[in-house]
Amino acid sequence: MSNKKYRILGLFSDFEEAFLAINDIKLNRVPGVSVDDVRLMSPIEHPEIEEILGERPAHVPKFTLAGACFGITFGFLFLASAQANFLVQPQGGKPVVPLPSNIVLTYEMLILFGVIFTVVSFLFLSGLIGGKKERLYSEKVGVDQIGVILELDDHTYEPTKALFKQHKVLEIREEVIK
Amino acid sequence: MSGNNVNRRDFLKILGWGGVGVAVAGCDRPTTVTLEEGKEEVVAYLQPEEYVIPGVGVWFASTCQQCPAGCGVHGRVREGRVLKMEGNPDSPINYGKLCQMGQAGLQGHYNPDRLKKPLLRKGGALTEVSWEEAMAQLDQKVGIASGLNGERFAWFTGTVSGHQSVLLSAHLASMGSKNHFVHEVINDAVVRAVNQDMLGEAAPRYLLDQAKVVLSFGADFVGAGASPVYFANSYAKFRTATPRGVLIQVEPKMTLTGGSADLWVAIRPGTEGVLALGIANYLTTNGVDASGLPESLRALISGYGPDKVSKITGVSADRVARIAALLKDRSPSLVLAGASAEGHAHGYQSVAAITLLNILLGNVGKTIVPSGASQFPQMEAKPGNTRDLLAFANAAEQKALDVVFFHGANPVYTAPAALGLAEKIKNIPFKVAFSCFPDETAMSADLVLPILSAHEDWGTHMGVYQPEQKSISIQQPLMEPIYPDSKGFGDLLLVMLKARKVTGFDGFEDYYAYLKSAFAALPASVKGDAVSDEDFWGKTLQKGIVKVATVGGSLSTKAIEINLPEFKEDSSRPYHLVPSARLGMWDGRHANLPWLQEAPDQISKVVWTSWVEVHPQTAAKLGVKEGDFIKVASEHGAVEAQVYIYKGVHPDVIAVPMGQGHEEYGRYAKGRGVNPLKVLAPATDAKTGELALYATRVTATHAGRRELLVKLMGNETQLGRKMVATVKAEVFNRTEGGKDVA
Amino acid sequence: MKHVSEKDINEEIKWAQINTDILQSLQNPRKAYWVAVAVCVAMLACAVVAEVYQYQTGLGVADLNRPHMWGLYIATFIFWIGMSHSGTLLSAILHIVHADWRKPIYRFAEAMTTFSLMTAGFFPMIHLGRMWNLYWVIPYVTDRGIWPNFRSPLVWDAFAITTYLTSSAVFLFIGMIPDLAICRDNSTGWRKKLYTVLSLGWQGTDRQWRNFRKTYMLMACFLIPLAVSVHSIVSSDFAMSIMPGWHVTSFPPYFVAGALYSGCASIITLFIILRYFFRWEEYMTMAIHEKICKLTFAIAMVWTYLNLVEFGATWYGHDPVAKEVLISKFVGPFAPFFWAMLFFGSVLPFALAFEKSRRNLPWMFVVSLLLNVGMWLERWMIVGPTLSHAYGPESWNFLWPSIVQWAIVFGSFGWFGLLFLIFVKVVPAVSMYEVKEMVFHRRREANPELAARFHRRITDAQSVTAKPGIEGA
Amino acid sequence: MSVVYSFFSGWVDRSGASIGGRLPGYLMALMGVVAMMVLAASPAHADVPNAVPPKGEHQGKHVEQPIEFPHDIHANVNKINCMYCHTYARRSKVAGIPPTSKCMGCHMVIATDKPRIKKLTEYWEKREPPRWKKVHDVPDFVHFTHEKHLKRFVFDNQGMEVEKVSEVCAFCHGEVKKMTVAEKVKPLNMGFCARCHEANKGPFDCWKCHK
Amino acid sequence: MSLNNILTNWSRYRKGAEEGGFHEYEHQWGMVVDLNKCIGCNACSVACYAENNLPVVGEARYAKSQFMSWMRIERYWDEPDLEPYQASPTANVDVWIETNPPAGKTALKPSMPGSYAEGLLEPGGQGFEERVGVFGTKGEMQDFGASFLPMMCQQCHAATCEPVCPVAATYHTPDGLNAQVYNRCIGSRYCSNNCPYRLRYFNFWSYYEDAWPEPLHMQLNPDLAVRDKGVMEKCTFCVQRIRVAKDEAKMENRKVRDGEFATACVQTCPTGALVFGDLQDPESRVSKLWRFHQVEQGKTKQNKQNKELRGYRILEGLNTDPSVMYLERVREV
Repeated sequence: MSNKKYRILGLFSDFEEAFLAINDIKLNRVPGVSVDDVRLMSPIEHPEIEEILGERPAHVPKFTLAGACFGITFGFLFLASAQANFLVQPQGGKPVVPLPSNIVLTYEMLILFGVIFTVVSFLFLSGLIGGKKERLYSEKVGVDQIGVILELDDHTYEPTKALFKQHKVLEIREEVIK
Repeated sequence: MSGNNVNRRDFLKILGWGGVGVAVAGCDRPTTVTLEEGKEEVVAYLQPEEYVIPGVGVWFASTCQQCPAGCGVHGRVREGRVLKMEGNPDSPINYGKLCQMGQAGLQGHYNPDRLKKPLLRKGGALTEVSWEEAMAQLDQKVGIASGLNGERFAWFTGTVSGHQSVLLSAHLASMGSKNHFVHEVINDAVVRAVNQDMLGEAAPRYLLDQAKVVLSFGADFVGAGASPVYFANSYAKFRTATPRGVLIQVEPKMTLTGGSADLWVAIRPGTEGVLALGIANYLTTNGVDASGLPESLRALISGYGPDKVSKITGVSADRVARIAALLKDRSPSLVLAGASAEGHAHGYQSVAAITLLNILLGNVGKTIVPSGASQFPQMEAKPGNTRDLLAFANAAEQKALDVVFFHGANPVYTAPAALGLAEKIKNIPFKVAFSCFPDETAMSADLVLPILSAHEDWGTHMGVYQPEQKSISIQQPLMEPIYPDSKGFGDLLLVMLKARKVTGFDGFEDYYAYLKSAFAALPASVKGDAVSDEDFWGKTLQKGIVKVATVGGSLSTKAIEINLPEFKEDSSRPYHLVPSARLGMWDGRHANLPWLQEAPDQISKVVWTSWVEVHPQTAAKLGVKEGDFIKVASEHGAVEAQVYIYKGVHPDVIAVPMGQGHEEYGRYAKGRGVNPLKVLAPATDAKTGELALYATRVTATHAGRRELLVKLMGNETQLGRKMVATVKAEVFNRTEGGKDVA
Repeated sequence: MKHVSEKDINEEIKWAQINTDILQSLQNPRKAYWVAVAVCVAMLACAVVAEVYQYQTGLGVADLNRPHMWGLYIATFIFWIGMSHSGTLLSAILHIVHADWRKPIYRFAEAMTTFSLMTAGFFPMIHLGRMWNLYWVIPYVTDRGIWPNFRSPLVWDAFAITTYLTSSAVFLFIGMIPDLAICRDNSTGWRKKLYTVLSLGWQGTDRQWRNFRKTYMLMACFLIPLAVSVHSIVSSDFAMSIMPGWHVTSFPPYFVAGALYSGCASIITLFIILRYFFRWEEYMTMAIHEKICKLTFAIAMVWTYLNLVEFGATWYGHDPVAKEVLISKFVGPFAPFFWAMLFFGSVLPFALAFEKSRRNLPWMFVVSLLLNVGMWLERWMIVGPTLSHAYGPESWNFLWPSIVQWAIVFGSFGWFGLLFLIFVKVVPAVSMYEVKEMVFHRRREANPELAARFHRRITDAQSVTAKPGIEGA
Repeated sequence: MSVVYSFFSGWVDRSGASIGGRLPGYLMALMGVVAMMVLAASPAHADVPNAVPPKGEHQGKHVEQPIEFPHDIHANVNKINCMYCHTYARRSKVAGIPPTSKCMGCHMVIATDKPRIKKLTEYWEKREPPRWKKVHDVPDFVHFTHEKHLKRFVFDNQGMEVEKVSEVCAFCHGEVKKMTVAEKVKPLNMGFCARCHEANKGPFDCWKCHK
Repeated sequence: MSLNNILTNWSRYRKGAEEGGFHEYEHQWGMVVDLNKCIGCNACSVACYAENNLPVVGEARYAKSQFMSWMRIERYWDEPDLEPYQASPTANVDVWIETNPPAGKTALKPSMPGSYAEGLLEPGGQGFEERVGVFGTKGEMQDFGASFLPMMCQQCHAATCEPVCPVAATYHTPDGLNAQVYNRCIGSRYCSNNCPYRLRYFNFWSYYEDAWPEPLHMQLNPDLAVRDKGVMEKCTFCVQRIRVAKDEAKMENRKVRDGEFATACVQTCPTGALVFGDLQDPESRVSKLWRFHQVEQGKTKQNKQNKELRGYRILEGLNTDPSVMYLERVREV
């Protein structure tokens, strides 16, 4: 038996069936195929699938927090140092570093950097920038079908296909990786 | 180094302005931020005087020529340009202060509409000619060869004084003429006549600061009066004295002085004399000794009881009594008469009645003191009047004049239309205007000679009102002539004198040389501690004034007969026209100065235009609102201007300010506003022959148009905000009386 | 109009149908579109001509004057800033509270946010005397050692607007990515290239969706306080000053309420326009329309209340000058505009309160426009009367804005319209994926047995004995 | 080239030319916060005690003057003090171009056969000063005072010899004594002024210079 | 240097916070305007035009209130019988303009005694309501003449214009002046909006283009810039004169002497109603006057020992802390 590796994409129009298929994988109906390897492609977001797939990590909030913290510290320090170095402003008997206005501006900086960090981290973490794209893609995912992607070897290739068919897969696309 | 400090005049060691090649440094213009090398030029002096330092201002003393008051000024000169005028602290007239007209003298000097070349009327139009041609023309008409009969020659000037006056008189003498018309619209000729008759001196001095109460019948002494800055200064002393002086102003239209009065009384025009007699009546019936007065006068006074006076003048009897009581209580007082009292057919009588109050109250000798004459009477100011204008119009009508020289007066503008002067002067074959500006008179002249501005010329002046210390004020150039083709008035006089081959003047190269020698010839008493003539001349230029001694002077009190006519209403023309004078526009001579056009009128706060002051009651009657155009028509013409409504005019009065309505006079003045003088009736004061400025009756009708009246104040009351707070005089006397705080 | 459906959306709609319906808006434009573009360009041209004239001549041509240093530019600036708040309301606030009826309409609202901010941003520039020096407001390091004055509310404005514009533009874009991918999949030629670039290679994988969901929620959380702070800061341009009628404590909430109000009103306008022109009755349903109208009415009442609070506080307050300003609004030269504002802002919204009136879309179109007129007047009534009647009686004045000001204000609507017209042809104005989500969830809600069956089958699958491999197949 | 950061001045290299002032604000400020502690102490100028000369270079262009005045001959060869001709510098805000009479004071007798002097004599005889082109110019809203700067750096400066005034002049005008007609070799912009004012503890009131 | 700046400025900040503001003034130029002496003659205003290169704007622009008079004389009429605000029921723009300015109708009394507005609104001053005195009658509107009020920049120490400028083009100098730096101004006009006295003037046009036709431009003062369109300007207390005087004093190693120089308006005032000087110099005329009238800086409401003294500052209740003290007008009533 040759040791080929395959990647298959099963397209389901019935979401229920697709989830059941994944559920079956989760239940180890196909030995050697772990539910952790399942990748989904869907037209909409399916939070409920996490029940089956399990919690997968999303690290965006951490970056958001980092951005907000950076915004707050940088914002205040930047303002304060700019004000303290503004050689004209301090002359009039008013506070050099006025807290009320700096709070307002620091707040804006907090949000700005929070947003920027969030978005940038999203673009990287979701693979939109720098990430590898799925080479198997069907435009139907953009319409109403759900795609399940699995990377298989010779042992699991056929059973998985069978599983998909059992769950009324509409179409299976595949490619040989190696 | 120096700059703004007028106390550092010791810096001006060498004065005068001879032979310096002056480069006019470029001005700072904002958009051209030229940083690139070689874009701008910088020109050094060729051979500067020691005190000329680029970038440092130097102050030169001179004399203000904006009105006849003759204030001493300092001009700040930098890089050959005169930049700013300040008062000369050594001047006994203005003590280092200056009014807005003096400040704006600069704009006359730098005026973009100044005449640049002589103009000669050729084929009906004035065309530019060379000085040679102009002088040849002049020589042809008035030279010895012309055979001009001196009696058919006249000078028509404004107030002249100093050496110009001397030269002018010499010129008249050389022509064999006595025709010198001296014309000023804003004058006190009637008061002078009354003073001459009752006090024995035409222009006694008024010690405003000595008076505890001043009752002014329309005398706008801090405004358009004889010497605004001098009296403003006295006013400050009067107001801060202990106890604080009280000012009561009685007039038909609120003047600038009236605006500062403690009590402003609106009076029916022409009844000032009645009010004065009413006050006299109160005084005599309340224990003031009137025994010195002739019986006829006492009878007259007793005839003006409170009710009658109140009925005629429109001032309540109670108020008359209180004013009189105040005058009686607080002595010494001072009673002044001004334009609104003078300007009637019975102006002389009214002023006499007013002056009588001074005699009754014993003010003569206390607040009215003899002025005397200066030791150089030939240099004293010849005060102008309007009688000369009428006489001139008459002479022109009779074709009695062949040649007239105009200087410092603009009769074509100031003469009422009823006089028909613009037509009548066409009877004069040759009219010469010595003028800086294309004013109405210059434009109707046959030869216009551009003269140097007041800041370019030499001269000497004596103010028309001389305080205790009499002085001659020197006028020296603050700048090289902007237009080289203009000549000094003194120089021209000298040239004409030389042309007439008058002895004594041929030795002088120019007017400067003449002045210098004239100063050298002054008596030693005037020269003070100067060691030489040159030293005296230097010191004179540095100080700007020469103090001269007073000769003689005494006052007598002579009550004259007063004959006030019955006050008559004129139902066909229900309103009195008040052509009010304003400090700023003066008689219209400053209408070409943009600063003064843009400086709001002190009372109405209107800018750039004429307006008609109307009492709210009258406005309601006429159905007009602020900004409506109203047509003010006399028998002799009509003017249309926008209405300004306030309570500072008598309900029977329509006040139109003088100064606008020029038909010529450059871009800032031409075609702006209206000239109330044009619609005046040519009535005169019966005694003096002065034009009765306030005697015109008019109708007023809504002209149907309406525009925004351009003025400063958005809302004219304080709306309860503490903008200007007011305290009672008693509080002032209690807290600050007698204290010299700072 | 008859009752179309009481459902927010027909959950039985086919998903492919959704794609087709929405994507048809991106087809080559019809003639009416080009007419609309031409009108907008013409309006914009007015503004450009006026602005060039003003730029070269000075602000005098705007007839601004000494008491009226600020005029329609600032009023319109606040108006546009205010309008931007609707997008945030729909996309962020309603997202957080899981009001899923927002889904068919939030996209254009969010676009409106961005575009109105882009319009608003012009006004401070136009308003400046020397706009070529605008960059001095930005704190950049220079060897001259000078900085902006961070105390100035105008600098706060600059910070706030920059932040808000960045955030809302990013938010709009992020939310659009899945739809852009659909566009990519359904287009050819240059459009394909464009959408390929824009969609950043979105494939709808679970990783992308997972991060997307987090990001979207976090952004929404940021945007809500941001939107509130932005309009509070704009209000502090006035509230921080010493002027009577501006120095008002209730200004920040008042401004925010006004902002939401005008935003909602313009959503109604655009809702009706889009529904009509793109025939999106299936998506922009009457039920949703009802909801926005009710929401708008509620906000209108909040706004009215805050108005009354302001009047009351001034009337019974300590500051007689502020009271004068208030009275001058009631009876002064601005009175017609003031009462028009109150009518449009507080009385007219009752048209939204009645079902019969609400369901008349042409009428609602007019009403929503008038509500916005009212809100624009509100901004003018904030700026104008205070300047006309401040402390110094000398400076009391009334000045009618010149044609230049009007032209620029007028043109700004053209600019906004142009941006919006481009938007509806370039990106789907209705979020396809979210409509699908909505349909999906609604369907499951409508048919509880579906969910039950699904769970049953999951349980069944687990109960089957685990067997390695599946025979057959 | 060692690059230092002064928070006030932005990134400057040792020659003082600002190299980083135009970078994005946030980035610069971020670096600024970190680099604030790293400050370069400039050594005092050798010839002028108690003074830190301003830093900055400018590539001036040659300006065609009516007479190609040789500063090098006057100031360098003949060692004439700058203030001999620019005599107003110590008394006025402007240094002033010397009046033509001052030139003629010497050149009535000295070097009268040189073409440039002949040209000068021509001007003198026409009684017309040459129209020089301005080389060192600041915008009209900048009011620079020579007087005060000379007081600070020359007359009130302990240990400063007046003979060496050209070193002080060179702060802003460069080594004029090595030029014929003057060329602008310093930027004379606000940054240039401000850096010098900071280094020499000059006043920092805007209204000192801008009115 | 930078760190040094930050540390000193922080220490200043601390000090400032505790003591109500850090002040390190070399001078505090101040003014006294005696309304008893002021006759409203406008000389000061024209002197200001001459000194400070103020453009003449012409009638059309004046009509739009776009004039540039740094020193203006306001003139108010007494209004003894202020009635409650009543506007025409047919109030509209025209009616307002017609009826309002000549007969201002507002007289709202502060509704709560002790509020800050109490000091702000004091109609008439001390005891001016009872006007039956030596003149007998209850005052008619114009009986007491006009109230003239010269208004120049009040050079407030707690200036409302300063904190709002986005680019710090207006700031407080060590001389205690409100500076306006033209070349820094970007023309946001917030400062003028926030000035309760409305004493800031904006260059709505390039006035210089037609205000000084040749040769009028030769009068322009080279000591200060001519302003182009788009910048705010205002009275500077003749900063160019201050500069010269301070420079001169410094060249002679002394302090500026009182009376050594004055602003253009003060120097020309015919009645001497204006006094200018250094409030930090206890011997200066202004200091003496301020002391005598028991007006102190840094107060919202003066706590005078003698309530009858005339000194007050305009709209003092707004806590702008102006450097110009006015002395109340005096009338014999």
